Amino acid sequence: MARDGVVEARGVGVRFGGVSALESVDFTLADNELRCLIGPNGAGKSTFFKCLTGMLRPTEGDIRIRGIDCVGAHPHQIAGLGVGIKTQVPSVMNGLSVRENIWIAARRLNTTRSANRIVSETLERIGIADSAGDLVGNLAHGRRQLVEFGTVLAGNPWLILLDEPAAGLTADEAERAVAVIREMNERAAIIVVEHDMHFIRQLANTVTVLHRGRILTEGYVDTVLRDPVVRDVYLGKSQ
Amino acid sequence: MDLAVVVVYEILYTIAFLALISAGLAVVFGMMRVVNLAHGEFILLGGYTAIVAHNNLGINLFVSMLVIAPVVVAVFGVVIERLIVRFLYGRLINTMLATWGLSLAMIGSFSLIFGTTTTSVKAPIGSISVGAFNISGYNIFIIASAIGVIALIFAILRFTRAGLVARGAMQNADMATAFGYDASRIYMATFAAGAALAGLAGGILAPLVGIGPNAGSLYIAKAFITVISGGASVVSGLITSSGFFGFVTQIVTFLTNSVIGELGLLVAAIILLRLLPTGISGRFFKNRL
Amino acid sequence: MTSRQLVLSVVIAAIVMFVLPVFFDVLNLTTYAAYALLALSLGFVWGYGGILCFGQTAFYGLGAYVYAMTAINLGEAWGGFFLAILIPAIFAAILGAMMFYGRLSDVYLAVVTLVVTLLLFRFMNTTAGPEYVIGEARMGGYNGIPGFPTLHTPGNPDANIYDEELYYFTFIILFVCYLLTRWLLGSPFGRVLVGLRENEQRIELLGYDVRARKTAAFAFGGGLAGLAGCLYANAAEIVTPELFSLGLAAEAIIWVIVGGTGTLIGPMIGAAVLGHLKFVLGLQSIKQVFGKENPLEATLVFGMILVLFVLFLPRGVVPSIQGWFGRSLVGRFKSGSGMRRRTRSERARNGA
Amino acid sequence: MTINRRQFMQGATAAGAFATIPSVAQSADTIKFGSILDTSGIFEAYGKPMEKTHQLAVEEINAAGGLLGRQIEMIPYDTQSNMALYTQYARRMTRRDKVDVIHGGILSASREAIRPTLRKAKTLYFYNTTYEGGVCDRNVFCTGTTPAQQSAILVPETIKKWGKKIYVLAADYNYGQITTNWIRHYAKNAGGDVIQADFFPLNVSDFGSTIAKIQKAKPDMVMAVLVGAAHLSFYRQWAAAGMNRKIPVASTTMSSGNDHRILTASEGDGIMVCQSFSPEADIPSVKTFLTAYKKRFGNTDDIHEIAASSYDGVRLWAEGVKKAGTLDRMKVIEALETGISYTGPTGKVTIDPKTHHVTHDMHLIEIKNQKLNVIKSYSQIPPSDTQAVCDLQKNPDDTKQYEIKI
Repeated sequence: MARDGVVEARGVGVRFGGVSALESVDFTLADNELRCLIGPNGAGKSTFFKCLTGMLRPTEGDIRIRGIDCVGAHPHQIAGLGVGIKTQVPSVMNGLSVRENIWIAARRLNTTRSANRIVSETLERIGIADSAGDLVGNLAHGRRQLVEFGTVLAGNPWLILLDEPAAGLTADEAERAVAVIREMNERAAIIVVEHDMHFIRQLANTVTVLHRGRILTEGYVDTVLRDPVVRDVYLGKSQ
Repeated sequence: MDLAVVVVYEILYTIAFLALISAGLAVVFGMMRVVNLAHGEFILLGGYTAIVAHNNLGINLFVSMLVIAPVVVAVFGVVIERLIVRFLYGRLINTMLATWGLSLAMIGSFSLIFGTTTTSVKAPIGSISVGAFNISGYNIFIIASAIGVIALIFAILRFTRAGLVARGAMQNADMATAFGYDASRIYMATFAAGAALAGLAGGILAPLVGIGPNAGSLYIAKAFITVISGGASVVSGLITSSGFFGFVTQIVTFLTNSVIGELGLLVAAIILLRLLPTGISGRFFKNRL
Repeated sequence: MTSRQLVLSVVIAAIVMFVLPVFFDVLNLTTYAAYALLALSLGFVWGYGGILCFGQTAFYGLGAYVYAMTAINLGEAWGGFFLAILIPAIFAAILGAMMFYGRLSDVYLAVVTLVVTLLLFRFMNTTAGPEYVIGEARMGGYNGIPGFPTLHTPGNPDANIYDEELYYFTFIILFVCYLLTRWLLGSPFGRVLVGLRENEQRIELLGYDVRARKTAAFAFGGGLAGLAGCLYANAAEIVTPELFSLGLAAEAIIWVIVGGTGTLIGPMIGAAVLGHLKFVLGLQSIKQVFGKENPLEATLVFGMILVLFVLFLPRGVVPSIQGWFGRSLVGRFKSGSGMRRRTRSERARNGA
Repeated sequence: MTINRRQFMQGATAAGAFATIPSVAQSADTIKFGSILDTSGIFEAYGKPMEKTHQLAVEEINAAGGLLGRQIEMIPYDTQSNMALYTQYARRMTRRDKVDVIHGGILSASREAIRPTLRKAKTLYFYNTTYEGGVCDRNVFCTGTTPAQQSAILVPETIKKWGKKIYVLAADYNYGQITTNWIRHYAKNAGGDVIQADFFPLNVSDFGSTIAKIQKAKPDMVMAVLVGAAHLSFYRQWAAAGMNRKIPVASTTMSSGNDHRILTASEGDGIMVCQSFSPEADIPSVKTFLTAYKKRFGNTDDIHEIAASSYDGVRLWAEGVKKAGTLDRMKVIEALETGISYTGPTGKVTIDPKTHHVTHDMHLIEIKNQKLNVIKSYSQIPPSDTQAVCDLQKNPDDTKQYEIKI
């Protein structure tokens, strides 16, 4: 099979009991692409994200990451390919310090020595070096989000999956997050699942709109958001 | 043929026994996600209450068993809920630890008050004959009680306003509060109901097995396994899992002996939890009663 | 751990080891040291691995039985000594793999571990008949196994390690195990393990195989507990099914929670202090002081201690003291995790 | 109450509460008598009266001027029905308290736990309980009854009375296992047959399915070798199923813990036992003993066979010390081996030099109205089961417990 994308999903569907959460989704992500997945609540964004990260096994279809069949793989196996994953709720180790959080991420593929070096670099990159020794549990929400970015970065991934990175961030923090994502995009392909239109506009890139478990449309963010069908989906919350 | 009747009877009795001792724990776990490890001692408290009420105060045995025992244990349950459990809601492991401590403290208190020998009352129902076999008539009463208890739980949860409010509060405490119900009182009432069921089980079982301070561990181990394996749905979990374990235990017991029967129950529990990590009802009766 | 810390802890341990026998009976101290090792194993598995094992006594009892039966068959102690570590560790690995690969967690894990120890308790109680024999060792059912060869100078089965020697030996083993556990926690494996306790999903999303790591940690804890059982067997000179009992399983939990989860030294101190408390409460003399109705019934006291600690000092004694005096000897990953785990289970509940 | 004070001091020093050391001068010239019994926990009903009879015997001896002109000091330990505490306390007694003799142990499990310890420590040991027989150890004297004295009478008598087919229910540890084999043996000799034997761990309290199985097997009688508080439920459930009117029950253990007084009259009536002691027996030495016991402890409600034989044990040991004129262990053993006798609550007991067991008077008893009514008495029955396998005169270094081969 020709490798024409980093992520290659074909006919992915997920059914819970009789309800379809996702139906025959085809999706391709190219090298170094930054793609936003948007859609109203219940559109299937998170379900699709979970399929990509191995947290959920699709009932049908085929998902390949760099050509490797990922259906049924465990999250740690997918992460082990060099995929960085950030979940919706900040998923950090509250009882450990910022440094320790990032060290654990860095140490997986590196020796202790180079892990220590990566930790220092990462702390600088995300601008959180001043609270390196603080317990993550004591940090404000936005800082915790940054720490999680840090753990994702420290693994030096070539593909990054982000679920609602802007949730709960202040305007300043969101800007910072946009900068971090842009920077990460220099080395990695990224999928961002997001709800916040403002944030997506700031990222300004290709978006895929999901609706009722299916792909509604794909295209450049401004074009898509002008599309009346998309506007209906977002504004007409009758469903 | 007679033997087959006796075997079926014993299986039904074992299922009823498991359902009775587990009902209180199932209510508390299913509704509140609290595992009360002092449940075995709650049962004993019911047993002691029934015995004292009947032997020392001369109250009719059925009244002692069916009314006084559950009421006394329910009151005790309220006290415990106010003093200990209410501070620990939402912290499953901490409630388990605290109630385990309570269980030890109750064992110690029982031995101080009642001594370490078993006490008992005489079974109020004689034996009946099935062909060549004599069986204890009291076991029929136990089977009937178990059916009654399950029907009662189901009816209250399904058809009464209190049951509906309770179910609602367990799903979403904030919502219930917003509708003007006091979630804290609902929790207290539910815990008291679980305690009452334990007291009832203790009262009913007192004439059969004899009550001693250390007997609680026998109940809690079985009840714990039954409830956890049953999963979070109170009624369906309770019925399926006591049915399953009662059947396995008794069949193994008749083929070998009662000790291997008990081992059979434990092994079955491990296999079951391995295959269905959220219990029987977590797999088959999700979000039902 | 720096070498200065190492030297310091060796010095402190040596002082404690030589001072204790001045005040306490060495027979009791030997038992308490074995308890402390059991507490250490549970403190590691629970406090650092986040695996609340209600049945740590399963491995403890297994270690004791393996030691006793091997010693009888070999006529000497050291084969049994090593098997008493190895077999419980393998058993824990198998059980752990079953649980962690089956994604059992929290309450279900507690049930399974408790059931396993009860299962062994029941089973060992049924082995009174002559058909239950391995080699020359009768399993003895309720009686247990008395009269097995105890530890001796290697190569000379008649030179028994007795009384005071046994106490020093047990204490040194305990200390070595403590150092080993600390070293493990400081290693990358240990750090990831602590991260795993804090947030299993995050560790998994970073690409670590959570199941394998938990299994390995559980096996390590099982080996420690087995060794504790072996040391206890040598102190008591008998093994009985009581080692698997619900009561002892509860006590082990109490030791750890009183001493403090998330530390290593806390559970050990908890075990020794409460072990001695139990001994004192069981003395005839104490009963006679209070007459026939002894209000200090040991189970009553232990039960109250557990309730009060869960309610008022859920972090345990040692982390609380550390909280008052700031950082101390206890290693860089200690960070009062009793509280923190609570927030985690709260989160788990909210998610459910 | 020197015992209490001394014990308290011990506990206090052990607890590290005070640093004062109890004055040793006074206790140096007393004889130290160690008593190790379960006086709390599930075997409390057995152990408490046994400790009382130890106390009674010691006080009586002291009141009569002591032994060798010295007072006896009793050092009691409560093993809390926990077998692991036996070895722990036994070693305390030998190494710290340095007792001159140890009496006690109730379950065979507890005896087997401490027997090797005491032999190694060269401390004389008296085990005074009814048991399964076969212990052959020169350091140990077993003054309770054995199967040759008990089952050898009970089994043929009940077979004669009720029929040949026996269903045995036994406690699942060495006592139950070995006693069951003896019952098989004596049943065969009497032309009967054990059709089935079921063993129960000591915490089993639900006998429902067992009762159904017994009915299926249709025995002529049930022989209960059940031990402890949980097993008592059997008699209740048996009566609740109305079986006490259909199949008769005999027991080797029934009245040892005064079970017949805990059960109601209708649950216990008709059960047959065989014992060396009955408070209802019309024997002068029994009456004397009961009077003394009542005077000391208020009433005799809790007295039972193994408490009576514990009293005998202390008395026999005292006779041995008197005869030896010293507390030296070997001298006392040799004095006891001359065949010393004592007449007390269980009638005349005589030590058998070859086995260190005791010849007993036995009574066949039927329980009626919570009383042990003697039906028939047997004089001076030897411990022939142990005699058949054990000869300590020939093999003084033997330490085995012999088990009957089936």
